[in-house]
Amino acid sequence: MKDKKPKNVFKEGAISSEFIATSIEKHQSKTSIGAHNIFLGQVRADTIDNKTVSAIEYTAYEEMAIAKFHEIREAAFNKFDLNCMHIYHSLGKVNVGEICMFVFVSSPRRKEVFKAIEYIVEEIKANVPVFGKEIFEDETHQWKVNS
Amino acid sequence: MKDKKPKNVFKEGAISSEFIATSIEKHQSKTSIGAHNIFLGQVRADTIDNKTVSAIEYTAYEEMAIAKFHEIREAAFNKFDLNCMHIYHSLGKVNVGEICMFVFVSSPRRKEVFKAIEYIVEEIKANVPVFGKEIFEDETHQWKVNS
Amino acid sequence: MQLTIKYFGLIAEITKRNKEQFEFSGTLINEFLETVYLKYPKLKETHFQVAQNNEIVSKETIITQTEIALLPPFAGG
Amino acid sequence: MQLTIKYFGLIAEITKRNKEQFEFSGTLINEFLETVYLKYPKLKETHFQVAQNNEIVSKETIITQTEIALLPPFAGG
Repeated sequence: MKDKKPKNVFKEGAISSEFIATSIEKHQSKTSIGAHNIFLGQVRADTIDNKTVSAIEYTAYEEMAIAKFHEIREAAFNKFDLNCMHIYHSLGKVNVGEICMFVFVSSPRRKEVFKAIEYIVEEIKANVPVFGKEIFEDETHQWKVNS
Repeated sequence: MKDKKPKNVFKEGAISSEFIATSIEKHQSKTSIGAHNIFLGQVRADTIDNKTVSAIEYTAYEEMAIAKFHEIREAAFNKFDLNCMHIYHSLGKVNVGEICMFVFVSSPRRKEVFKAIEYIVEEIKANVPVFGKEIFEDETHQWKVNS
Repeated sequence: MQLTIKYFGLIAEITKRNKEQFEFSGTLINEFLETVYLKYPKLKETHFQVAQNNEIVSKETIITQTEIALLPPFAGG
Repeated sequence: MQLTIKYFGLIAEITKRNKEQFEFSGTLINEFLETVYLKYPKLKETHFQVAQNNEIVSKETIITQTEIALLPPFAGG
């Protein structure tokens, strides 16, 4: 289901497992799909200089981010044989152990979903202006940088 | 969470989205995880000689299949830096649009989950003795062969 | 010796059973299959692999177990 | 011309605001940044990229829009 209008992929706070389940369920009527691949980013309790991350607070240059998500979406539909593609990213505070990104691709055949999911996730990491403030348990913070 | 005892990965009938959601939720207490990757196999309504598949009935040489799933699991833990890995496969009848396989890997880092999920799914397709009877809408059938 | 042979999928459809026992006094998988083909000539034209001790084995393998399985193409996932 | 400049993440922390307006009569991003550095010298030692019209642009780019954004390293996903 390809569409041309940029979607807002941002969601306030963590992405719940119920939301993911509902999204999976919606695809059961699409009977030309044979394979789904789902990537989930989860906030890690990293320890830096003896301080442990308790949450990440996400912000974005939303206008540019939405344009970039749209470009990535269009490029992925052109490169891979996909039935559908969904991308969601959190804004605001996401606690450790919670889901901050949900990428979902579906195709008639499995080979396509493996290539597509990696492409999309890497493109998001590299090109979408989302910023993450890692908040430590003692309320201090540092700014996350994607590796 | 590596373990040495072969698990029974088979489930009777389709794998529900609620089951997948519960599985995701259980990982939220594992705060060293940064990335999950989930592969779902969905039964496709293929049309062959004007007849459309309405369900697949899965059977397996269970004893050998469980041994093979265990080997794949051990090999994946050795090859990739994974926190956990879960594999579920349906037995019995799964209707078109329903989920027949659920593979779930988690790692501190995303690069590992992409490699791991593809490795595991390809190994299952090639080496696990599961058989699929594609049942057409007119009640005739043919035997599925993995490509 | 008495061998249990298991059939799956298309193979079980041809043999019309999931398993049965054969009396066998030979050594190799190949020799045993000749006995099976006598009963089910159609299997000769059917593609399958043979498993012994949870492993796919070649037809030149020596039979060491009392259970042998005939496996049609896999369709998991 | 009047330019709106947007700050994000670490950059906004340094400037203590999310956006502001500057009067600017030059041509290139580089020249404009000199004006910004006068107000926020700390930005000189801070890594950021500049976006114009939703694209990352080099500092030798001609300013064609009235909105410019200073973006610290990305951390999405």
